Amino acid sequence: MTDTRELTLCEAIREAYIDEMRRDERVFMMGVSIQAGSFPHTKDLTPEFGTHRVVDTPLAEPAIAGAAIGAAQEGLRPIVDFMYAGFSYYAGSEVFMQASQYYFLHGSQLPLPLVFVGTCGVGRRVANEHSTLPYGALIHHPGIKVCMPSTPYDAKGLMKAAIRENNPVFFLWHTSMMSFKGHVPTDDYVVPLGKADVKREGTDVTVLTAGMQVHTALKTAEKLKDEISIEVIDARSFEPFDRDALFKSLEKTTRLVIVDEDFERAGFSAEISAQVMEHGYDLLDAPVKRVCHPNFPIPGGYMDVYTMPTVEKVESAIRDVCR
Amino acid sequence: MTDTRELTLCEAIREAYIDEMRRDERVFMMGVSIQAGSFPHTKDLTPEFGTHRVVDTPLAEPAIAGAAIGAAQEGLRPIVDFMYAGFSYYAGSEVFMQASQYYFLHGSQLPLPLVFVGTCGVGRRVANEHSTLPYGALIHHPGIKVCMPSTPYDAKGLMKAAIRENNPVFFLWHTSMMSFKGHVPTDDYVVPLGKADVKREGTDVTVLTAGMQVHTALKTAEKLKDEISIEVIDARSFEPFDRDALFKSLEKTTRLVIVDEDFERAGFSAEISAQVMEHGYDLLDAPVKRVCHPNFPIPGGYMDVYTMPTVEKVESAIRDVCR
Amino acid sequence: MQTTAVAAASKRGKASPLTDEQKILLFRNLMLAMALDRMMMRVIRAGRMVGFYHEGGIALAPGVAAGTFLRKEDILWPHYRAHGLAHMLAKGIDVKLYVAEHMGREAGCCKGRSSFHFSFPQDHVFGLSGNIGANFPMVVGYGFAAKYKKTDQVVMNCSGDGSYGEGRAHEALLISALWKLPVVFWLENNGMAQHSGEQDLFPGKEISVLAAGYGIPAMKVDGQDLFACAETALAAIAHTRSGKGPIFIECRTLRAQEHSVGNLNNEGPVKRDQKLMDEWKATRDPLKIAAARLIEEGLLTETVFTEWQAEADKQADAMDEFSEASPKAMPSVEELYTQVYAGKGN
Amino acid sequence: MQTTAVAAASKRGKASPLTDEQKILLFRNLMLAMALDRMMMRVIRAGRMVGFYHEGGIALAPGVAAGTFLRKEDILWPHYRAHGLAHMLAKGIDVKLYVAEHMGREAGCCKGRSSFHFSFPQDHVFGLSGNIGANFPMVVGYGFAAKYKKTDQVVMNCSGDGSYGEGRAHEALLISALWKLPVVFWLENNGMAQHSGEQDLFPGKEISVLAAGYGIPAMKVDGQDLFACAETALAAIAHTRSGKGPIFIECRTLRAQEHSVGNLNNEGPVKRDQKLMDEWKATRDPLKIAAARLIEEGLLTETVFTEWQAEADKQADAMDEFSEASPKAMPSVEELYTQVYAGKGN
Ligand SMILES: Cc1ncc(C[n+]2csc(CCOP(=O)(O)OP(=O)(O)O)c2C)c(N)n1
Ligand SMILES: Cc1ncc(C[n+]2csc(CCOP(=O)(O)OP(=O)(O)O)c2C)c(N)n1
Ligand SMILES: [Mg+2]
Ligand SMILES: [Mg+2]
Repeated sequence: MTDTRELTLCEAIREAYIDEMRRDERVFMMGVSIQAGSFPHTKDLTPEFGTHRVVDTPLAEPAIAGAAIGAAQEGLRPIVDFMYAGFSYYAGSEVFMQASQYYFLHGSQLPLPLVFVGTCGVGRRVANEHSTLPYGALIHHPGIKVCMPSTPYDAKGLMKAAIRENNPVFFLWHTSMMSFKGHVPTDDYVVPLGKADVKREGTDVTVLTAGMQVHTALKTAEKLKDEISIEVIDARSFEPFDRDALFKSLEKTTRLVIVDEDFERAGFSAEISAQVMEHGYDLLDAPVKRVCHPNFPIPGGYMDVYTMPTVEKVESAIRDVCR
Repeated sequence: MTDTRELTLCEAIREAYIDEMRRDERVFMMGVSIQAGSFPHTKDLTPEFGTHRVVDTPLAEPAIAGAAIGAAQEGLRPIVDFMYAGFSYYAGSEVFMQASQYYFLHGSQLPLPLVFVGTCGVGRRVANEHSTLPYGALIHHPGIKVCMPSTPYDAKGLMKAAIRENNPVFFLWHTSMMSFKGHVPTDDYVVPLGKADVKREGTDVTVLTAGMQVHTALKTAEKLKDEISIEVIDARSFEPFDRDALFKSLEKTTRLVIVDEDFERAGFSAEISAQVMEHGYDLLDAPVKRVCHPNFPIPGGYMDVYTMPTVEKVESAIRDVCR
Repeated sequence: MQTTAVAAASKRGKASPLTDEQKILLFRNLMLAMALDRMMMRVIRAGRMVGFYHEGGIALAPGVAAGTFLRKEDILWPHYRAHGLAHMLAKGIDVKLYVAEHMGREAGCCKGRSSFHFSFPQDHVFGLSGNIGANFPMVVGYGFAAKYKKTDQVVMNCSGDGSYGEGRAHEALLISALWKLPVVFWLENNGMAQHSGEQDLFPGKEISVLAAGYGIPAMKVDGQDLFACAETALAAIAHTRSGKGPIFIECRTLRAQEHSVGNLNNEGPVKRDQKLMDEWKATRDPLKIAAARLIEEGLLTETVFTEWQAEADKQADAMDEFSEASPKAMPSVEELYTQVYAGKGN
Repeated sequence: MQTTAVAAASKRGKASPLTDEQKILLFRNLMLAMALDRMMMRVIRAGRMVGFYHEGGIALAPGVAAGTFLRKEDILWPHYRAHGLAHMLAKGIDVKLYVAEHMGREAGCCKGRSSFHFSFPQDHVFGLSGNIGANFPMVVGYGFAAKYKKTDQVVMNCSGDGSYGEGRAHEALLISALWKLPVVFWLENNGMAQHSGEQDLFPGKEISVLAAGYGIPAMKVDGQDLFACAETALAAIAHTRSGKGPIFIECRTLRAQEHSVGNLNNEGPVKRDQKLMDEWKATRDPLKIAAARLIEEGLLTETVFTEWQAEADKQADAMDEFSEASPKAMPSVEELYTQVYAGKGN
């Protein structure tokens, strides 16, 4: 049996960094103000690893994103922290087109092991760039893997998998979960990219979600437990997506609600709905429902109570598919 | 009756520019090497409009995209030509987040009338940045309208609508259609954004598509005409999308194939499939099928014959939904 | 291609081009700006603000100077520090609407939905952005529009040293110089960006040396000296308004507190020296420096200072009260859906 | 912060640091580069190329100079003009595999799928990109990796004047200077970007003046003078290899033909002067200039020139034949799907 302790989500990510930087000299990190720790996951890493492995950069997202590609091509394993994932849009070409496409376009010869990191999420009332969850946009562009944890356990395991991965990975974490606590083993483990996790078993309806919204789904399941048996699947990675896990669940439940904090239009949920349409039509007893951010920019102020997925909205979608 | 002549797609766009620049002093254009005309739609505009209205810029996509926003805020109506739409990824933040979101975020006070223009499309064997069709990514980000013509008639009408529109519009055109000819009226007309067009009527299957792929769909319909009656709907705008037109067609045909040259995952087709799932489930007699670019980067070389939607692939999808 | 180091104007005494009225206006603007900054700090500490606040502290003289001489039709992009309140009030903008915006109120200048990424279009102020450096592409558009429309509008483009890391800064400098756009590149250099010190941000000490590469004239000024900043602003505005193209101003200022409320205050892995920051507050406070000068010149007494200070605090508090009195903006999703696109074009 | 205008070395005659062997190597590299350029033009005109080709013409001396003295482990980002063939063959890369790539063949260096956005990872050449200016962020990574791994690798970062419009250039200059990265910013300035002339691209004439803003030393050189370029390359490589940080080299060269095959040849709305371009070809051809010098120095005769020329043309033709002999790369969608991700990490 492995020891576990309670860690926050950021502490868990930080532990992954420490483990992997100890294991592998080629791993290093860059970002704006990461040495101090603009977020706690990079705090106090320089005493052990030095400022040459935990590198503060000027504000220049295209350059640091491209530097990750260049350094990876020269044999290193970079982690580039954008701070807020929304800042990575400055490096739109490097992230969406170059990092993701060079391996394939260059004849699938030279692996590009690199990790982009960014925090995101609605609910802190700070609007657009400080909220945008870029996974819908990211997965549209082939060649980059994308994940987001819902627990400290998954955070550490996914980050370790991302760092060991031989392909670009965008690791997202939800800002509101910075201090979420959970048990994390001290022993080495990874949470493989592309493996979903059943966070709660159920038989009537499947709720597919990820990140912070796993908790909304779990709360809803708890609330409705005497009425409807809800299975909550945490996608954990958006790409590769674990369709097998989803379809296995649908075979049992025949009903699906997708809860997605990102913009609804042409996002992750749309893709999964389309896949179910194409490959799982006969499994369904009701059309798939999406609960997403509405198709307008993420406002600041107090409007998030209406724009985020909530227990009420998820409940109503569940009742719809059960009708 | 209005006079028409045969014009190429680029000539039709150019005519829209001329009309609208004559109508409205606030309309101007910027881009890299547009005065010479890196493509014919901007050729020889300076004799009439001067180099102050048809402005060559340094290579600096973020700046010219942002300049469009700034100039629009100061009361002008900019057209910014990115040459290839893939180059606009350098301005990821300006295009996906700023142009699209400022109107809403700033309290819906100040309209942002601006047009981004870019050519795109698979099939010229020039790979990624010179091929990428960004409409899937664009429509994921709320606040920007996106259109692509399939004929010179639509090109002129959509461009005129885009220039007169009080919101950001990304106008895409397919590079392979540069010299496509078609009848274009001399009289003033617009093709409204958000209005699809039935390019061929049919009763058995609906094929929804846009741009160059309208012609693939039409060829397929012609090929199968003695067997299957195919209705071809040209979306023309991806956002706003004309769902009414689609559902009207589905009421008749009950079967849908979407043909989409952009990446399949989390793109336009996924969204439409999900919408049909949610709002048109009962209309369907078979699951929706997508024929898209596979989920890998757009290769150069001769592989496009396998990666583009073709008559064969569309036919096979049609036969699938008719089974 | 000239780099002029402007001698701190305050040393030139009566030779200053500033009138007494202008000095007093500047001084009272700074007083109000600092009062507002304190009020905003109280509001965020009390948990009544939505979103961030980045304290201005003793770094507000450049902003006041940048704003005070602008005309209504001049375009201002305020530095995001202290959320541009100093710049905007100096330009004559009714900033209580922006205070309300920070509190997510219906009375907010953007209906409470912008967080602090607001806009006052009627005043030719179009934002702040969540992405630092977003100003640079936009000012190219403002400058272009001014030339295109043949107005003599000036674009006052304020931002920090951190923002000059972004490539977008280069693009704006280059295009502004190439097209001779009326843009003042007003750099408020506090030697810090978030938790990084200047040694991690720029290879030299003076960012204004970049300007020479584009043929843009540059001036440096002590950002703690309100009147020196103001004289430089006057010169910069006159330069650009006369059609001579862009100009680059580097105001050297200080960050005497953490980056934003509730944050660390490090330079890289090292905690910043609190004693030094306290010393700055004691000796480099621009309001105190300006007050001493005005007293010396017979334009101010201790009594008047106290009176004005009380007035400024009252004004600031009134803005808080105004905001609190307005309901929290909470339109429904249905209503928000009607707000995505502007209506009919032309 | 020095800007040294290097006197054209050819004028210094025997004082050149180049050995006779080096001169001959450079000369033959240029000869082959120009032969390849002609061959590529024939191939694209015959409709046998997939994608674009951008003729090098009389602008290939800087590329040859940039490549010739690099070690295998040095990183080269070739200028995209003439698709970097000059740079790469000079570095000793087997460019026939890249010729085959242009023809979409299985023998292509990237399995025929990269269009011209290729890579030779084993030779430390990682591309060209469809987006001009994509080199700048990447070279930061190469330079960083060299320092991190404590190698003495040099990064030769070649691109055109157009690319220096992009903000990414600023970011690379800034960070390279800040971190003292071993990057040579090798600018091949032909005063044109696509159909725009330099008056529409940069406010001054010399882009290298930018370097001073970052404290990066800069040199200028006549890009038609192969040996002058080579001497400058040697100096630049020595500078960066010794740990002194980045250096900026501006080679002034000429575009004597249209931007890319089948394109207009305008400067803005105006057609470029064909007579002037013909004159350049007659009087400013770097191969003719270098040949005259070698003949003067007794290192070359007309006969040998003709012999070598024939050899170069034969080599070029052989690359075409090699490529034509390889099957068109047409893997199925199923096969391509297996190529998106690299296998197991570590
Ligand atoms: C594109 C982008 N990168 C990083 C950040 C995070 N960030 C916010 S303010 C700031 C520091 C900016 O420094 P500076 O421009 O010098 O202004 P100062 O805070 O020193 O007044 C940083 C790094 C951001 N908001 N946007
Ligand atoms: C980001 C981007 N913008 C525009 C283009 C179109 N384009 C291709 S080459 C070129 C000219 C580049 O000029 P320069 O760097 O000076 O090289 P030259 O062709 O003069 O050798 C342009 C504008 C592009 N490929 N990428
Ligand atoms: Mg600063
Ligand atoms: Mg050039």
